[in-house]
Amino acid sequence: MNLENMYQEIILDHYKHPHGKGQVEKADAEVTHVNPTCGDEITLQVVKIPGTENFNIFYQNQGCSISQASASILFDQLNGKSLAEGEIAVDHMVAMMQRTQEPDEDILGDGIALVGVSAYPARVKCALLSWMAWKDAVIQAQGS
Amino acid sequence: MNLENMYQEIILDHYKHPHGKGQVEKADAEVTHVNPTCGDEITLQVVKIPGTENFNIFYQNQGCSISQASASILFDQLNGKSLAEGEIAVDHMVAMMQRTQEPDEDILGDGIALVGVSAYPARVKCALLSWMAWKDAVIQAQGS
Amino acid sequence: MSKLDVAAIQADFPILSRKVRDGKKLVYLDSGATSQKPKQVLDAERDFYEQRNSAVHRGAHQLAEEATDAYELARKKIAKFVGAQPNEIVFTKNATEAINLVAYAFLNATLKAQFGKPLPDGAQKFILKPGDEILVTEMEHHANLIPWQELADKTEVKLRWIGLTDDGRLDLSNLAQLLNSKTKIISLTHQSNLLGTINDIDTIVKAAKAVDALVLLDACQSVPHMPVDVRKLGVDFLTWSGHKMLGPLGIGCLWGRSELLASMPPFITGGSMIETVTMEGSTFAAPPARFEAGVPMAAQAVGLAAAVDYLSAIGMEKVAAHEHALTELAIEELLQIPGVRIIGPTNTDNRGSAISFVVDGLHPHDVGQVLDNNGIAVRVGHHCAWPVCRRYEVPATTRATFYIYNDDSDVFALRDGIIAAQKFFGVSK
Amino acid sequence: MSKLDVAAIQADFPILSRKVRDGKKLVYLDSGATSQKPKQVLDAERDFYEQRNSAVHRGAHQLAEEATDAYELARKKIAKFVGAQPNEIVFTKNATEAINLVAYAFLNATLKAQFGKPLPDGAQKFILKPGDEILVTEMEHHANLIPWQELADKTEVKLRWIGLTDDGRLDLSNLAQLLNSKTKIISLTHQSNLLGTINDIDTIVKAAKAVDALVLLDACQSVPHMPVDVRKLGVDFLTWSGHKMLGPLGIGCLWGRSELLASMPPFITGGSMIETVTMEGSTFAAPPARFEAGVPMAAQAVGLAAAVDYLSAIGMEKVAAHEHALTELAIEELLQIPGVRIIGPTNTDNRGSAISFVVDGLHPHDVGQVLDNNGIAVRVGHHCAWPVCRRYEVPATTRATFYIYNDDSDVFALRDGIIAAQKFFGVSK
Ligand SMILES: Cc1ncc(COP(=O)(O)O)c(C=O)c1O
Ligand SMILES: Cc1ncc(COP(=O)(O)O)c(C=O)c1O
Repeated sequence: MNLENMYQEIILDHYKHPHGKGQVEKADAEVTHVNPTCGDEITLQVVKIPGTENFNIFYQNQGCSISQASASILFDQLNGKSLAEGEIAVDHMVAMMQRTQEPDEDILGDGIALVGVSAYPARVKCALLSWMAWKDAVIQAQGS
Repeated sequence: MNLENMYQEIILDHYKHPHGKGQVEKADAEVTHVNPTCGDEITLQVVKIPGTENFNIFYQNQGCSISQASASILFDQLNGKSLAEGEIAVDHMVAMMQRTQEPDEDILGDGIALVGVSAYPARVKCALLSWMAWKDAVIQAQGS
Repeated sequence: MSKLDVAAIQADFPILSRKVRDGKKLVYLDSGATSQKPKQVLDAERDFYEQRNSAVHRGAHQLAEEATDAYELARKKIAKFVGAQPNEIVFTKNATEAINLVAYAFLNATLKAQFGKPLPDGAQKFILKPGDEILVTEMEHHANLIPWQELADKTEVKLRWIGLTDDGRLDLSNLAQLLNSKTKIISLTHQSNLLGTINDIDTIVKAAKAVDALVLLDACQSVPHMPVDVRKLGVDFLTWSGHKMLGPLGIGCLWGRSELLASMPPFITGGSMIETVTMEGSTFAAPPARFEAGVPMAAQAVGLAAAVDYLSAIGMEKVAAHEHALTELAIEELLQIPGVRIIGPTNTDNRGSAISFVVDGLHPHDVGQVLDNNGIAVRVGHHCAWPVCRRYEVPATTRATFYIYNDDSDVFALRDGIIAAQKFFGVSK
Repeated sequence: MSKLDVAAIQADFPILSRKVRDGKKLVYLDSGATSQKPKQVLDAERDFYEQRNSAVHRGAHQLAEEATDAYELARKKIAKFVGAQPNEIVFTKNATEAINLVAYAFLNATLKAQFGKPLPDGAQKFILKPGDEILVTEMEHHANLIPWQELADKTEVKLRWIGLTDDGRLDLSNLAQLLNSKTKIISLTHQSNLLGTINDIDTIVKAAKAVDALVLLDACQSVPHMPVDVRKLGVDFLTWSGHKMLGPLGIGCLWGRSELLASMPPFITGGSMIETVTMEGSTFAAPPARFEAGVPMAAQAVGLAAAVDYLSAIGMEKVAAHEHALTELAIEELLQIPGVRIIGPTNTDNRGSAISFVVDGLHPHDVGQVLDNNGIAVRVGHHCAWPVCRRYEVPATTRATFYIYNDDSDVFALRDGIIAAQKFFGVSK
């Protein structure tokens, strides 16, 4: 357990240069999730790609390096993906945080660098915030 | 500290043969006091003796030997007495229970036999129930 | 089933080796009021304070992490003990608060609906209309009576109650009339703390389900003494106290079906139960956090989990069998004393170990005093169930309650003490 | 005034000798969330359980007598500590419950009046009319904000608040407008748990008295840290928690003027708070019993009394002076680090030891993580005072709080840790 494990170079890169931040006027669903203990916040929109089951992602967020890097990674992994595809990644991420699953780069991409967070229970919610928001948004979009 | 100290012969006599129990139709004041932890109860009436500051006492009660004996002793000591006279006895009784005053037979009569109760804090309220009721009733009667 | 090793159990309870009333052995027959605590529980609490004390769910440093883990592990263990899921367990300060929490859910939902304020999905179950009814029984502890009286005083619902039979059971002859389509909730005790009666929850649950009424079971006197499984019982809420089951003072539990908890507005509000807060308004966290405002009693939760471990290691079936045997013996011995009358069932069918009695010619308080003088701690009074005393026309009772650290010799001490009281006051027959 | 012997004090706190994060010395700077407990407090609680554990106010046997005496002696000591009478102190599970108790007194009095139910003499003070107002401030802990928001949601009163100045003080420029003849109560904090600001209670009390409004003072962050005397303050209610002042978890206190407590309807109802009970209705005991339903946290009260003894032996003047010196040093050291900004007063006038700060380019959570990695326990987040973060436009802060077991070396460790965090994330200036 040490700091370098949690804050790997790749995490700090995502934090400083996040991918895919943005906002649209009209989305198929928009959700805001917060981490009430620290105030981390994400507003995430999904827009269906016509003729597919897939969704593009737009988000605005504020929070710590972990929650911001995690959202950037989420964008890389799930932008343009369907619920079925994305859910596998979300479940994998949750399992990795609970230490019931070894990180798999094929599924999580840069997300495997978040594995160090699992040693710090209070930070796990930071890492999962955007992933939970994405799942929530896509389910809402499909429901409507 | 032993049982015989609390339950002196004289206490048990008052308990088995209480003095002055009774009830009138019209009293100058009537109060009901309860000991909520054990359910001991007394309904006490006072009737002013015309042309004096003094009051006769009527009461009905249920409860343990201590509370019943104490009411009987109260009757002996305070029936026909005024607030000024009775208050001295009430204060003395309270002080004896708090062990801040040696029992004085001139003031309390048989009431000095209740001194043993002061060793059992949970029973002190039993001993004081009727005395508090009397004071309350007389103050009400004078107020009206 | 092998018997309890009572001597070994007693050795775990430091207080049992103290002397009372000038050197007398302590015979503790007041576990119905509160149980004693084994050193395992005291050690667990102390270890929390000495190793990981911190405000749970409020920090990210190592102590805060460890304290939070210990608190949530305790919740898991306690949930498992009653067959529940962890997020269905809310920690309160005692059972009384737990019952009030549910009563206030009705009040708060009703008022918020009236003022058009946001409520969780499903809150309709808690919104009271004029003419609605709430049902309790005549054998309730004040903790399960007054909160409902108070609710009725502040709304337009009517409080009704199931009466008692002469032999200390619920009188279910007019249940269908009392538990009807207007009934929002029936709140009743699993085991009477005064009579010892164990109620027939199956019948109640079936009748309640039929009219879509909720069922709250006050399990203060059952969870400590017998196996309790919330799913098997089929009730909607279960409430109990830690201090009656070897746990610390200052902690109680509410179990509720998760969909019900989710549909209830909060009761006590403040920190750690929120989702977002602005000066203009706030939104609330999911249960159990929604109902645990403020820094919680984490050390007590850890202590209670140790109590659960202790009881589980013995086995609740064995605890129940042990108490059953003591109850049988006690009833037999007491009924042999002329002038002694038991208030409550005089057989052991559906009956726990709370034995209330009166002695002809003696006030219960005076009986208790003689027992106390002999080192025997019993409770005297109305036992916070005053209506039961009124029902059986006694001013109060003397009550003995048994637990895992009691044995036959304690029953005999009780019997001898009662006989001594009769002698002392000259009322022997 | 002689200085605190911090080394001797530290030796009384077992947890301070544990190591964190792979062998690092624990530097505990999170006492604002909860304090650590000296062995004197833990011993007192354990002694209660091992020698006199019993349900207080519910029995007549020797253990019950001794437990009741210990509980009431604790009340006496705790009352004396804040200059109060024992029967004006109500024990709750935490400060949050204490504040809710007062908020619910308004709700319950209003509803009972509406339904024509009996209320204690003097209850008018708690009966709300449409248009009445309740006043808080923008620096309140959620515990002193949400209960009032909830009350406003369930009645026809309006919640208003006093804003904050840029330097972290109450903005009293429009006090006369905000605190007016419609104001029933102003509820505010003595010391902000986020900003460290100590409020000018004299001014508030004078203004409140002038319009006959009640004053509740949230003393969670003052009673542990400075001499507090309820009579000198002139407020009507004081609320605080035991766990922030060396006491056990699971106990809080409400002090109220006795005539006010006497005029309030009960909040949580059940056993031991009654006068008489029938199925048809109940009457209630005088305070404090009226507000202490159920078996109370007696062991915790005894533990808190031991904490009071411990603090009194040091002397609260000395505690305050010690913290003042640490605060001064910490402000000085932190302001010397480029990129560090303190949220709250940057001088020590009317200021306690809670120091919140942000570091340019770093999220407070990340700062806290590096500190934690160095063994330094601070709190990160909104500290249950989210509106304060919004007011100063920070997502959260990192907060250090000091107590009697901290010394200069802890301040230097904090400073070095912040500099290390800047280095680690490459944002040093
Ligand atoms: C200023 C202030 N008020 C209220 C509270 C609430 O105290 P508790 O959580 O112990 O109820 C706290 C601490 O959490 C506080 O710092
Ligand atoms: C049946 C029953 N219900 C409720 C209670 C209340 O429990 P507590 O006082 O721990 O809140 C008790 C015990 O006092 C009880 O025996």
